[in-house]
Formats: sequence, C-alpha cells, structure tokens
Amino acid sequence: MKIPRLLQAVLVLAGVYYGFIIVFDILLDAVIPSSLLAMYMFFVVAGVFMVFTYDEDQTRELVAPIKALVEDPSKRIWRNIVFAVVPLVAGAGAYMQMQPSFEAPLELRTIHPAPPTTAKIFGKRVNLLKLENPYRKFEKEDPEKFRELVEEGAIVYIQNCQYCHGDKLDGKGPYAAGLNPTPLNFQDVGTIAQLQESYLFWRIATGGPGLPKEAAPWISSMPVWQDFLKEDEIWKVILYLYDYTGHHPRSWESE
Amino acid sequence: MRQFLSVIVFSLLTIGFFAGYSNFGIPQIEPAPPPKEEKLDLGSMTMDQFIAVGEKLFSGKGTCTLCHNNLGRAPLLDTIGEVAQQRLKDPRYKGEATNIEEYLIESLVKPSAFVVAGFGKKGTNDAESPMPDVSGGSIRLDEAEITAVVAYLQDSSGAEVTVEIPKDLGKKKEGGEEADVAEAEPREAISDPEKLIAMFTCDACHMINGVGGEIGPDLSKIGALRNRDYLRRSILDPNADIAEGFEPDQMPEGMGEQLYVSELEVLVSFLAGLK
Amino acid sequence: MNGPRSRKTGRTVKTGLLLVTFGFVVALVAFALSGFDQLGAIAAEQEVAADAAAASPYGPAPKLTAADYPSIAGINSRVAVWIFAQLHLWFAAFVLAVPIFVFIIEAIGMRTRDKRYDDMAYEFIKVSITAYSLTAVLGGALLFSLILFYPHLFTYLSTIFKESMIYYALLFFAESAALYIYYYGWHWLQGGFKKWVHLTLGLVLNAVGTTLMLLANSWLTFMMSPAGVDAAGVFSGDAWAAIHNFLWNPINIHRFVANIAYGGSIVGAYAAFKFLTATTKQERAHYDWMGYNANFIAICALLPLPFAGYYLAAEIYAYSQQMGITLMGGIFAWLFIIQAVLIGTLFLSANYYLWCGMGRSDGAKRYTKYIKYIAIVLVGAFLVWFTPHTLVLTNEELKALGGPYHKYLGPLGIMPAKNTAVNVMIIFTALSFMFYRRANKIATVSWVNAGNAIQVALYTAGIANILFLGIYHGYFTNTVYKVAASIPQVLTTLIVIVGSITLDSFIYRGGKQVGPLHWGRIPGRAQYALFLLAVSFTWLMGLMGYIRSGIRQHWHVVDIMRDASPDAFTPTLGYAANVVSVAAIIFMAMVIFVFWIAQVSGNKTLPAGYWKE
Amino acid sequence: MDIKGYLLPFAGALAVFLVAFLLFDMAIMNMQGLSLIFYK
Repeated sequence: MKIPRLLQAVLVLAGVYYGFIIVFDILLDAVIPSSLLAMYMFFVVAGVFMVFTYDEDQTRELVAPIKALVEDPSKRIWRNIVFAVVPLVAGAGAYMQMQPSFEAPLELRTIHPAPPTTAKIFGKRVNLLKLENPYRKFEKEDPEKFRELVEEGAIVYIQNCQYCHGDKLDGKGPYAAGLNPTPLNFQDVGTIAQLQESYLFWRIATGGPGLPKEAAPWISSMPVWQDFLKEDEIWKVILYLYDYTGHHPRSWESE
Repeated sequence: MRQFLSVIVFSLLTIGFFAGYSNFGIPQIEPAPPPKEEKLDLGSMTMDQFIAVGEKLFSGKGTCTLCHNNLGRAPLLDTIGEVAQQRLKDPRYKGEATNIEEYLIESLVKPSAFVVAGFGKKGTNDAESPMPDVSGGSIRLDEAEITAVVAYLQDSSGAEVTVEIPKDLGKKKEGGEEADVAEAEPREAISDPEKLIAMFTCDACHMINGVGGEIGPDLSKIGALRNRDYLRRSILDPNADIAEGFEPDQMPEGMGEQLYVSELEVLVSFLAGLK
Repeated sequence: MNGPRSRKTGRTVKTGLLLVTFGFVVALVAFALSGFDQLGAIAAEQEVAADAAAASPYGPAPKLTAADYPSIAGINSRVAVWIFAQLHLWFAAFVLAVPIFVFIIEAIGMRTRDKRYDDMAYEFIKVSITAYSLTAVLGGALLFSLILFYPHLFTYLSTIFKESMIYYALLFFAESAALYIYYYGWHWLQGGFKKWVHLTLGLVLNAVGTTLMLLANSWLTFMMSPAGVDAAGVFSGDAWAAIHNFLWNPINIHRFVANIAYGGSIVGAYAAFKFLTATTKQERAHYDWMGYNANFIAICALLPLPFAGYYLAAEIYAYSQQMGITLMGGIFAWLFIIQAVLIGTLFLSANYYLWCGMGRSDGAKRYTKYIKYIAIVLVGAFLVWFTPHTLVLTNEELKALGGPYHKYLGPLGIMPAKNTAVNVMIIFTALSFMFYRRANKIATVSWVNAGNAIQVALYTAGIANILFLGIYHGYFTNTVYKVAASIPQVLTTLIVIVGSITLDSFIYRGGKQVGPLHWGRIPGRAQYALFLLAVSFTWLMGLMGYIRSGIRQHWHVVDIMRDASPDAFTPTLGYAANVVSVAAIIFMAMVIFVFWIAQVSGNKTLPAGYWKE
Repeated sequence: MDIKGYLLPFAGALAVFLVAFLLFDMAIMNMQGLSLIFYK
C-alpha cells in the first residue's frame, strides 16, 4: 500500500524530530538543547520541503489532500473541524509559550570570551598574546624535570581545584552539584584543547571577576587564584591539566 | 502585479527572517566600549593611566627599547624591582639611593652609578655605562616623564609602585636638575666636538675613534666615505639614508632643534675630518 | 525592431550618463575642497606635531576628539555612511561582475556561433547599465557623507591616496566610455573582425573595472592593515607601499570571486521575475534558460568562495592575532552562526533550483531517485556546520547535561567539524550538478560502466579523505594541524570536482541526447529559489561587510588613527543586522527600479490625436 | 551486479584514489602546507 505523500512528509519530519530526541535524550543520555533542536528542525523542514516539491507531479500529489480539504464540497465536515481545530492548537501553542513559569530566564553567556590583550596579573602587566608557559620547554629539553613539574602541578590541583573540577578533571568534583553552571570539564575537546596556555593562565589567575564585560552575567564562581596561588604554581597546574587529559595547548607554531 | 507583489513579500519575509534570527535567535552580546584614551592631564590621572604613559615613553620618546630588549645590548628590565634591592647592597654600587624608587631614578639620570657586569662601556671594565642621561641629550625626559617611566618599570617588574603622580607639572622646580636649567636659560654654544659628542651621547651607539657602541654605524673613518652634505643630512634627518646592515628609526630625531647652527657645523667638520 | 526601443533606452541611459558626469564633478569638487580642508587641518595641528610636519611633507594622523565630528540633528552619521557605503558596494559589485560574465558568454557565443548566447549577453549588460549610473550616484553620496561626517578621516586618507584617487576618477571615465561603446556598439560591431573588436572592448571594460575595484580595495584594506606610514601615521610618500598593504590581495581575491557569484544571483533574480511574468511560451523558455545560466555562474563562483574567505580570515590572523581573535573567538563569534545559516540557505536554494531544473529533461527520471540522499547529506552537513560552539541552554538542560558543554554536540562546534561539513556540502552540490548534466544524455562509449565505477570511487575516496582529515587532524593532533588540515581538505574537494567533470566529459563524448530539453518546463517555485539566492546573497554581503569593517573596532585606521566619535562603539549583532536589513530593502527597491526601467523602455504608447498629423 | 564491468574497476580505482589521497595529505601536511597560512 502506498502511503500518501503528505503523510510521508509528516512521518519523515516526526521521525527526524523524535529520532533526535530518542538518540540524544535516551540513547546517549545527553539532552539535545531545545533551542538547537528548533533550529535543526527548521532546516530539516526546509530539506523535506525541497525533496518533496522539486518535481511538479509529486508536488501536486503532496498538496492534493490539502487542496481537496479546502475546495472539495464533500469534505465540508472535515473542513469545519480542521478550521476549528487549527486556531485552537495555535492558540494553545501561543499560550504555552507565553505562560509565565518558574524557569529562570535563559542566560546567554560567552564561555570563551576573547581575552584582553594585556592583563594585570600578580601586579604585573602581561601581554597575553605573547605570554608563554615558562615550563613548557622542558617537555622536550628535560622530560624528567617536566614529569616532576607535572607532579607538582598535580599536587596543587588536588589541593585546590579538584573540589569543583573533579579528580578526573571532568568537572564532576564533590562541590560541582552546587554550582550553576557546573565547573568546566577539561576532558572535553571543546575546552582547554582549544585554548592557549596564556588564556588558561589569565582565566585561573583572575577568576570569575576577571571576565570581561561581554562575558556578563558573571556567573563563574571561579576564585581569583592569584590571591591564593603563586605564579609558578599556576603554570605547573596548567602543565598538569594538559598532561592528564592528553590535550595539547593551542599554539600557532608547528612542531 | 500579483507576481510582483508576491516576490516582494517573499523577499521581505526572507530579510525579516534573517533580521529576526540575528536579533532573537542568537545572544546579543554588547561589546565593551572602546578603551579610554589616556589623558595628559596629570591631575586627574589614575595610577594605571600614569603607568601607561610611562610604558609609552619607555618604547617611544625615551628610546629605552632600542637597547633594553632581548638582543643583549642592555640588561632586560623585567625583574628590575627585585634586582634593584640587591644592587643597593652590592659593593660595586656607587650611588646614593636607599630604596628602589630612588635607585631607578638615579639609574635614569646617572646611569654609571651601577653598571651591570658585562654591559659597561668598552674598555672601562664596567666602570662606566654606555647609557645616556635620559634627562639630557636628545632624549630629554622631564621630571614627570621620568617619574612615569619609573612607575612603569616598577609596575611591569612586579614591584610595588611607590612613585606619586606629580601634581604641579606646570611649574618647574627652582634650582633643580640639569634638564630644567638647560631649558630655562640658553646655553653657551659649544665649539669642542668632543664635548658635543659627550653631551649628546653619540658614542652610546656610534664607534668614534675606537670608542663607543655598535648600534649605529662606525664613524671612525666616516670622513673618507661620506661628504659633508650627507653627514649634515644624517644628523638632521636620521632616516633619510640608512647605512647598510642597520635598522631605520634607531637614531633619535630632532637633533636640529637642539644643536646650534655653529655646533652642527662643528660636528660636521669634525666627522668629515675623520679619515 | 530595435530602433524605437533602443532610442528610448538611450534616453534613460543618457540621463544616467548625465548623472555619472554629475557624480564625478561632485567628486572632483569635493576632492579639491578636501585639499583646502587638508591645509587647514595641517595648520591646526602644526603646534602639536611641529617636528614631524617639518621632517616630512605629511603630517601624522590627527588625534581627534568627539568635537571633530560634525553632527546633524536627526541623522546618525555612522549609519548614514554605513548605508551609503553598503548600497554603493552592492551596485558596484553587480556592475563589475556583469561585464565579466557577459564577456565570457559573448566569447562562448562566438565559439559556438549560437546567437542565443549573444542575445543573452546583451540582455545582461542592458540590465546593468542603469545600475551603473546608480553606482556612481551612490559613490558620490558616500563621498559626500564621508566628507560631511568624517572630514578628518577623509582628509587623512586623501593625503595618502591622492594620486590613486585621481587615477580612480580618470579610470571611471574610461570605464564609462568603454561601457557605453560596448553596449551601444553591440549591434553595430557584429560579424567577423568587428565582433573581435567588440570582444576586445569587453576585455578593456573588464580590465578597467577590475583596476577600479583594486584601487578602492586598497583604501579600505589600508584602514585595516596600514602600510607605508610610521607608527604615528606619517606617510612615507610611497603610495605603492600604502596600496600594497598586507590584506589587499586577500580582499581582492575574495571580492573578485564574490562579485561574480553576486552578479550571477542578481541577474538570476531578474530572469526569474521575467519568467514569472512571461506571457508566451517562448518568453518563458528564454528566461528559464537565462535564469539557468545566471544560476550556473553564481554556483561556479560560490563553490570556491568559502576557500577565499578562509584564506582572508587566515591572513587577518597572520596580520594581527588581536584582530583574528576579535573576528573568530570574540564578540563576532556568533556572527558566524548567522553566516552559517545564510550560506546554508545559499547552498540549499542553489541545489533546489538544480533539482527542479531536472524536470526540463525527459531522461532525468534515472537520477531523481538519488536526490533524497543528496538532500539528507546536505541538510546533515548543514546542521553540523551551524551547530554553535556555545549552546544556548535552559537551566534545566544545563543541569541535565552537567555543564555548558555537550559531550556529542560540543565537538561539532569547532572549526574542523565545520570545515569538513562545508567541503562535503560543496562536493554534494557538485554531485547535484553532475546529475543535472547527465540527465539529458546517454553515454555511448563502451567503457561506460567502468567509467561510472571510477567516478563513484573518486567521490567515495574524496569524501573518505575529507572525513579522515577532519576527524583525525581535528580531534587527535595538535591545534596547528587542526587548522592546516583544511588545506588538503579544500584541495581534495577541488580535485574531486575537477576530476569528475573531466571524467564525465570523456564518458559522454559523442553521447546521445535523450530528447530536446524543454526550457520553460520548471515550476514557479524554482524561481523563488533564485530570489532566495539573490536576497540571501545581498544580505550576507552586507553582514560580512560589517564584520570586515567592524573588527577595526574603535579605529579609523588600525592602531594609527583612532575613532573618537560617539559612534566608535561596536554595536550588537542585532543592531548591525537591522541596519543591513534596512539597507537591503532600500537596495531591493532600487534594483526593482533598475529592472523596471529596463522594461519600460520597451513599452510604447500610441497617443491617438495628440500629435498634429 | 556486474562484477567485471563495475565492481572490479570500482575497487581498483577506490584503492588507487585512497592511496593517492593519503600520500597527498602526507605531502601537504608535512612540508609546504603549513607555510601556506603560517608565516614564520
């Protein structure tokens, strides 16, 4: 039996929509953001429209039921039902959208704001574009010393950072549940792997309050670590972060 | 007409969609306003702005970065705050400063008070510094400017910034430093070329008769190579000709305003005579 | 039949010519005035910059305060200059591009001796000729508004670029002359030697037009990557150094390619409108054919465009990391999501038009079954392309995800995924085009099966390689390779496209036609795809023009001349999008006027009893 | 499925193209490719 084309189109759309939800929310256990799903569906609808209408005959087949519904006198009852139901559904949709809820408003915030070119860290003005990790060079020059530095960084991390960022550096430390947004997951390929070491240095040293205005609202609870740690401790912790996760800091030089 | 209108509506809807998406589909981040330009009005300046002025002087008018860079012509100053403390206790220290601030000011106007080992003038066994007095010669920073540079040096090296922003910039201190005297009353024209060279510290960069620096071309035999016109032009407009192997913008400009005409000719004759 | 028609067109165009001349008189007068202004400015600054002015005939860039910017009540000066510049640019892009492909189409016509090409080329140039005078008028308006609202900036730029500005004015006269001879001489310079003369004229026209664009580009790239001046902005006197600044060539390449795509899309919209309003079958066939060719030109130029853009962005990064970070990682990062939506729209509508066009051939049925797979891949690649790096999450979702990063969608937010997606999208667009090409042909060579197998293998291997490069280098190696891997990706795409088209032309050498192509047998919807292409293109150009200019932030000339006006702030994207939308609507209205003028010249009214007999 | 006329040429061409692309990637990634966008 051949399924009518209009039904086909609707089924495809519904399939894709629930497919996304099933795959992400259930199978992968990582919800798909509703804002993203809405945009995805917009373009899926566009794609389905394109495939179903590029041919004249098939288009006629597609719109035939709609046309019949509007024009065919024998479908009067159906027409009246549809004409009554559609505004009701639209009204209900509008109501659901506008209904006030206890959900806090969306906070749109840039997670990686562009750092300032220079920042005042440890009483010094540093140029973030040129700043380099003074210990990074040991990775090649003196691997043994490098290992030692990484281990020192690990101690700093465990004593200070793991409460929030977790002992696996996955952002799931004991305190993480109390924070919103939750602490950064350094294992993620989209976090420290995308950044230069100088960026991490700036972010760790100046913490949440050091974020530029465009990153507002400041809902980062990251402390201003320059008040608690020494400069070399921050650099060592950075070594540890990359070493443990296996990521490489972003650099503009080839190896 | 119907076609025309539907095309118009279609296009407007498309534009409306794009505009709507840009306005409501993505977060509206309000970029930070442009940074404030530092005001030259010292009275209402914050310390950060004052430090920024010092930084500008350091790489600009003060010409400090010509030598204090990573090419090894002069010591790097990134840790001067810490180092200065040790210098004061160094047996080789000949100055009178008692704290970092005084030491830095002294180093700027009397560079030979302490010479870092290996950076002394050639042949003086590190007793004399090749650095010119920044309050005189062709650099000629005034007191407030020197203070700003010191503030910058303290700030950039991690030391505590102890200087105060001078409030009474308009009035000159009386009976004070060399620079003020030099500007206050016209000086006598100098007819001794050696004195002129010492005053304008040409030998900080140029080798003259076997003594001097290597930042600029060796002038020991310049008379044999260049004529008087060329020499005159090179003093007045240093970037007019650049000797092979040297960078432009190294030699300070504005010698023309500081030399008397007679002095210029004394210098040119002296240089032309070096063969 | 052309007599009365061209006389009437002639009147419009003479008006246009007058306008052009007027525009240039205005420009020259303004230029001369700016000279006086310049003297005044130097006098005023003499105290500040006495020594610099004495050492060099050129002063340093002026340091301005908010009081240096004249204001007129009720007019936002930045928006005024912005809109005039944008309108001027749109028209300029259109009138520079049309002669390029008119030249090519005329050459094709000469080679194939198919008069339809010649007629189409003539119609294209006819469309652009009114636009040409509008370009000049808008250029004059831009100049006026610049002098009016930003006098010091204009003065400073004109001290540096005075020679090139004069050449620009002279070249504009040459351009006008070449264009008018080319257009009015079209029917006169026909056949044999005369046709060659005409084609040569077309070449001259293009050479002059391109030179004009290069000159204008140098002024704006100077503002982004100043050269030939010292840190204070004192000009060294070397005009070539100032013209040949760091970003000049990247912009030149990008604009040249984009202009062609843009010109194609606008002409496509023209043909689409004529198609929709056509009354006869022949007319429909003609405008369908014209729309197809315009769309073809637009797609050909669209395919390499992402690469040119990538090159430009890489060069901006190379010139100044600060500017690069502002561009890609900072406040403008979200703009690239808007751009992704727009470029996706361009690709989807171009493909849709091709698919609809397959209805012209009776042999297309063999290929239409593959279209849905192409669509799936295109939409899929598009979704990857536009997944933002920073997801917009509700608090509930934030909690559920345990943080602002999405384990599976997060990796799609970064560059390697997007590069891979856009390359796949381009390859599949090329595939759509291959199907269209094949739709009406039957191969007769003996090795057709093997040939097809090799084709499929080429696509498979190419896509595999692009995926490999994107996934391996994008996620498992150092960042530097992440960026560098885009180069072999791009080259793979180009190899696949060129290779498959070459192979195809061998397979179909001496092939048979299924039947005559039914030009005009295309649904009206397809014409709307052409409108969508043109509108999206226009809007996209406006948006990208904004970002190119916007990354200078509060500088007129980066690091040299500061913008001290009250409008020096960087606006939000929504604000920019609104300005672009308003400008686009004004532009559309003007384009409609241009098309209407081109049509009205063919109308004739017989006023009975009006003239004495 | 036509094995001799289609599958064989397909497999052969695929192998050849894949190897060629791989060599091409290696050549570009290891030598000049980087200098195309990075100035050192």
